[in-house]
Amino acid sequence: MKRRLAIALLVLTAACERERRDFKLPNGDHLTAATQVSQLQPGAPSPPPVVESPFQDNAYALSEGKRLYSAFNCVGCHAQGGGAIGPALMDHRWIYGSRPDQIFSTIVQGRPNGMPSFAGKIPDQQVWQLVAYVQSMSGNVPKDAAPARNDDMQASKPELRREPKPPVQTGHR
Amino acid sequence: MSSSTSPHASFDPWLLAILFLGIIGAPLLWLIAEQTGYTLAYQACDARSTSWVIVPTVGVLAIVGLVTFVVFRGHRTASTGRLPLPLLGWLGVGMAVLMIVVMAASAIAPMMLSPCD
Amino acid sequence: MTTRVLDVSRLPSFAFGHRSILWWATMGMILIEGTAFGLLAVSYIYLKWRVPEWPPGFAPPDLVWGTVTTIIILASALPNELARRAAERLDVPRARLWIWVSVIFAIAFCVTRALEFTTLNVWWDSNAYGSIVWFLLGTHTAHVVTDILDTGVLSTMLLIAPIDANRMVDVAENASYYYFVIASWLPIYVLLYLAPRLV
Amino acid sequence: MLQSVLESAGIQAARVESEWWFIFRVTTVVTVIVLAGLAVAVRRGLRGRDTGASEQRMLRYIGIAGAITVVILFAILVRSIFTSRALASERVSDVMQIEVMAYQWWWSVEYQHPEPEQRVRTANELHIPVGKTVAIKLLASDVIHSFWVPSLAGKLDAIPGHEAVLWLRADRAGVYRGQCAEYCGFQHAHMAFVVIAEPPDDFERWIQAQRKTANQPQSPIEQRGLQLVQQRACVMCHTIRGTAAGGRIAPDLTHFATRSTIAAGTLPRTPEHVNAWISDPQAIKPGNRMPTIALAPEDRAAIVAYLEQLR
Amino acid sequence: MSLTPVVQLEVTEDHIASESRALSHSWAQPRGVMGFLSEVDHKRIGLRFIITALVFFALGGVLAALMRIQLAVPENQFLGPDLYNQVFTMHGTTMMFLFAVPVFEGLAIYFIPLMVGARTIALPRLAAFGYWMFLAGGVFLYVSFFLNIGPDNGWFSYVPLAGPEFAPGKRSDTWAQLITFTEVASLVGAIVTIVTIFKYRRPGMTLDRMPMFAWAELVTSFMIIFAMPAVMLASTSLILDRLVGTHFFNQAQGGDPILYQHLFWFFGHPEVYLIFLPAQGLMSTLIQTFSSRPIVGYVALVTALVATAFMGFGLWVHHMFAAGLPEIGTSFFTAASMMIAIPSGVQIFCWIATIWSGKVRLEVPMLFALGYFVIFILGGMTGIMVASVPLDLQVHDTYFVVAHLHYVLIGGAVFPLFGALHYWFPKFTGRMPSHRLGLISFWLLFIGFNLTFFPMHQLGLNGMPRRVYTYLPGLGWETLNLAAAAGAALMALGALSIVINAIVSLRRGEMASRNPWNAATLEWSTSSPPPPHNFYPERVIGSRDPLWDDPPDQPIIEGIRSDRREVLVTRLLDAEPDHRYHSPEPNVWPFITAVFTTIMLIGSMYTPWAVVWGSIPPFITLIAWFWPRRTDINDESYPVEKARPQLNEATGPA
Repeated sequence: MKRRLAIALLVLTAACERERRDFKLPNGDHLTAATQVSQLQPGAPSPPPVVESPFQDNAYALSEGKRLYSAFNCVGCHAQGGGAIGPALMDHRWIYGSRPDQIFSTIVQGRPNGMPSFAGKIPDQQVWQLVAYVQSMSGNVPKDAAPARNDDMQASKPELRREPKPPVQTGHR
Repeated sequence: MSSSTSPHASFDPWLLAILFLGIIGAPLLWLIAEQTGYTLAYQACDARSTSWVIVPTVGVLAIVGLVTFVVFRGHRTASTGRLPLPLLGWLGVGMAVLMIVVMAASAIAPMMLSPCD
Repeated sequence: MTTRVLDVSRLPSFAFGHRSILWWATMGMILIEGTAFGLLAVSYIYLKWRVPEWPPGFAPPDLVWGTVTTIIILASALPNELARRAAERLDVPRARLWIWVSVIFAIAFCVTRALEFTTLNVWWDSNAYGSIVWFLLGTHTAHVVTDILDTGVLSTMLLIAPIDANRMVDVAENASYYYFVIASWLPIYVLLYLAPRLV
Repeated sequence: MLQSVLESAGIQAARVESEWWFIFRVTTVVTVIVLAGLAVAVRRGLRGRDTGASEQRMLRYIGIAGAITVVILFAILVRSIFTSRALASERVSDVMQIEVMAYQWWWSVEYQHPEPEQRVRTANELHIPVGKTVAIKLLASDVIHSFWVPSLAGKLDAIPGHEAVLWLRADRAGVYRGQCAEYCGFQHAHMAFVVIAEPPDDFERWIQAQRKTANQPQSPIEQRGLQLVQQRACVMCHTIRGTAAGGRIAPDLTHFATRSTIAAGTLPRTPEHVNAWISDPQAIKPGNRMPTIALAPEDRAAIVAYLEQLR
Repeated sequence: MSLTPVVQLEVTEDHIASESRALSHSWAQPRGVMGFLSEVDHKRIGLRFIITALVFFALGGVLAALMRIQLAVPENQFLGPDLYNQVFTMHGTTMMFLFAVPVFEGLAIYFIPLMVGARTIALPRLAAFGYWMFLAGGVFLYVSFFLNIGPDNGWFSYVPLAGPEFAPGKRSDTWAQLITFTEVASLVGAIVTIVTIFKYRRPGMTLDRMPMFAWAELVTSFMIIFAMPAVMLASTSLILDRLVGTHFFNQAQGGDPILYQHLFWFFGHPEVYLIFLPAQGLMSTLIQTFSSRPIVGYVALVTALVATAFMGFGLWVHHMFAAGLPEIGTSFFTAASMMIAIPSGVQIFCWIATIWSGKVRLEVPMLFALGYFVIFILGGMTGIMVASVPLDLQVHDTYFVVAHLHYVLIGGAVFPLFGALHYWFPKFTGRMPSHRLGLISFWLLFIGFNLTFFPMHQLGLNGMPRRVYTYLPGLGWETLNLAAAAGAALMALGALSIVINAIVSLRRGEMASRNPWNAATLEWSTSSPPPPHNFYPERVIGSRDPLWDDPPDQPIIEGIRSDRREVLVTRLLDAEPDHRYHSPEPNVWPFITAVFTTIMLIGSMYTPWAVVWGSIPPFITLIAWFWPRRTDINDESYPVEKARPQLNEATGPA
């Protein structure tokens, strides 16, 4: 009986987390970007810091992320995730790391060959929403929180119907 | 066609049909007239003439008028028939007359308004 | 002291047709689902009427499997009618035979219906046309499947369960629901297959 | 600040107001008569004096009352159709076109003009010349909203995928407040706008001023403000013509200082309110689309100074 | 020689006593938890419907109080926008789907068999299944609400706000699934009511001798049957758009948000009429009893009911006048919306005539009926105002409409309902409700209602839109909203006093006789509360008001077996005896089917595959539900050859 209660509790908390809509989020660069530039380090390689994307299973933040993705014209280079000038975001290949903090630093610092730096231009809270949405484009967020289709032309399957693609660090397109 | 289970004969199907024509037929005719009028409103604007709406409405109004006359005759025989025929008779006449009033009301607006506003 | 008594003990304990309770319950279901199909058809026409070209940029569904399904559905009315007549004569072996035949017919047009889905030339999420076509066909298929399962259970009941007159009434009323499944298919067939080609 | 159906300032609202008073009087009289009849019936019923009344006679009275009801309803119906027809006659074609696009929780306003550079983009405020009919083309960019300024005309829904045109004419100069009337999400309550009806020459002066690009900041604090606006997050969403800010998903701030309210009619535009709004928009309109930006107080003061001089 | 002769027989006292005992035994309800779950006694199912619906009414009332507190002062911080949106949507959804329709269905399931003189309801297991689905839907909605997944897009949940793009998370799906639960419950209730009225009426009760409440429930049930499919399609296509990516309402891919509005309001407007039509039947019942004379204009009242039902289906576009549809098209609906006042007017005139020519006793139910007159007439007048397009464009989606809908729904349905609950309290419980407490609750509700909702007319005209979680100071709305908040407090006290009245009278109310109000309809001819088999001995009906006008020596109906649950099925028009039918025995499978259907429906919110795999358990439990058990077999026709002699009677056209 206890096990069933635990499962039920788990399901309930997941539901609460998915439906949270808090608008008053503190805004500051409290999560420092942790991308390692050099591979050299004394002693054994220290394990990568585990940074949880704060919004990856919050439905409201994911839908905000999807709205900002087109509002800030990310579609201009990444299209609807299939990629154009910019690399594809809905496939399993990642060039600069698929961890939430790595995506965060990619957006904030910008990347060579055209990815602009949005430091100071997009507040952190919205960057984390974009990070969560980018994760959902390759299906790596819980299905019940992922955004559904837009009221626009149907470019690709809505995020909640995409099969999760485990990320592969390829280092090139 | 009296069934042997009960002493009373079953009701005359034709009379029942006429009465139900009033009870159910008249309102259905009104609903159909309303639907066609609503859909043809777009056509009336395109063709710049409200006759697209007036003609079907008045046409169905005439049919309902005919239905009312038939139901009234049926009601006359039903009023002396076995229970519950009198009630069904009055119900048929009441519904048919009310539908005439509603359709007359619906016909006013298309006549007064211009096609496209 | 004696009082007047209306003695009803010699009345039958079952009845067929619109005198039976089950007929009215089935009629209720038919009215509900009939209204649902009517509104679906109106939505189809509403969406069709909004766009100049229908189906918008897609080929209309191929006629092959749709017509085959329609023929089988119409043909399946025969075993159904025979099952109903046998039931009303309380002729159990014949009723059992014809109800199983109608189950087989139903399974047959379920198979052709599956093939029909493959020839729709559109997915449910490509556009509003695809959505309403899949919704219409899907709803009717849901009715076909429930009717097969329902008739299948009834047929196995005739095989292994004790049979009294009420079972025969069930078989007879099941036929009337079956006629609704057939009757509701014809307008859908016209809407899905013929309307895009003719209008 | 007028926002009442019963204080009409435009021809459309005036016709509807007269229709309201007509139906109001008729229905009040009918209600009083029926309730009086009920009161008499209850009194006589309590004493039970008329238990012998013949059913036929009562049915005849009911028939007469029914007939009177039908006549009254027809009268109200015909009067309503007359009003509709009169309103329809106000829909003249070649008038000034204003395109109002409803967003989630604010209104973008664009004065149409054949040459693109003559077009004026502003937000949450409409200036219209007194006495002249204006056609407002209503569009919705996300969900269904409803454009409604009670003192001038009835409401009309802005539905995505549909184009609706609303004709307005203000007969008296004044400031008329309107509000979104179709539930559209968190801040449906604070999605107001203001219609300012002014004499035609004032209107011309206003629209000429709106066509110019943003004027250059003079004092060092205003220049610091302009620099900050172009460096920080404002550029991602707002447009200030003549500067690097070109985002189109938020109100156009080129002539911000000419507007009387901020945040879609929620607060009067004073430096303190603008400062409070920039520091924490979620406190004023929780759930709205403007994020809170980490800004030092003096930077915020510089931005406010710059915005206040955008005449 | 007919099969149902009227003979002179010796009917001794002990024959009646032994038959009653046998009937009580064969109709008894099994004890214990299994007995509770396999309930088929229509009185228990009906009572459960009513009590559960009243609990949801209380919950809806609490939500309304929260809203009024938030709106009492401008820019109030009591509820944030997100919570307020959930609260007002839950208030609307609870009141419309979990209270208004089910409470009248509960009254129908309880009283229609009693009023038409039947021993039970037709298809009792289906009615039990309907109740469990209703209960499951209500619990599902409120658990979701407390998990912050409560719907937040209004009780009609317009697209695209409730669509895939602008309603993240599962809130909108919760609303759509709740519609599935409650529509199954109300459709089942409708079929059950129609079949009972058509086929179970006691011999002698031809159609024109049926009580008015039965007419109202019959007409309402037909409206449910034709209205519910529209909301089935609206909610199903909404949830398909959200979960599977179809494009019914996506204007960029050929869909249209207006299609959703048409589909919803084709159901929406008949829904509000099927809420207050049963109340019109209650009004006729209360006024007839407390004017102690048969209702005046029986035929006119029946015609008015049928007319309101049909015309209810032709008005729905008056909810969409502001959507910019062509004027000529909407003028049809203006005309129909105004003409529907004719049937309501005729009904009011008939009731006034009945009161005029009757001997009126101002009991509490009569007071509630008079409250109906005052409030419903005002609601009807504002209804005519919003029927005119130009005026509706000014007041649509404002507090004027909120005032109108509460006047017609609370005035039109809740006041007659409270009057009827007071009127039938002795029949439910066997004890008389307290007159004094009844008076207190009536006046609290009446004054509180008008204080709450009359100012809203002015608020609407002053430009206050509907569903705003707060408003700015300085627009002249403050005092009116404060008055509404005070009125809401009074109404809460009124509702509380009704609960107190029920609890107090349950324990200390004086014992009720068979017919405490000296009413005319059949439910007052049996004991209060009625025995499991409702009536014995059953007398043939002789007139429209059996307890007043029937001669005492009407023939007794004998011959229906008392050793099993048997009912007499009669013909539709003239209620001539047709055949005897074995009413289904208590069975737990409807409950289990409801449980598995609930699991399937909730699962289908998270993955479409839940519909495929989730439908297997309900199919299996349905087989168990219908599989003939030993007790279900009709021994007069088993084996089938025994039924051969009855065959030609059974298949005759009748």
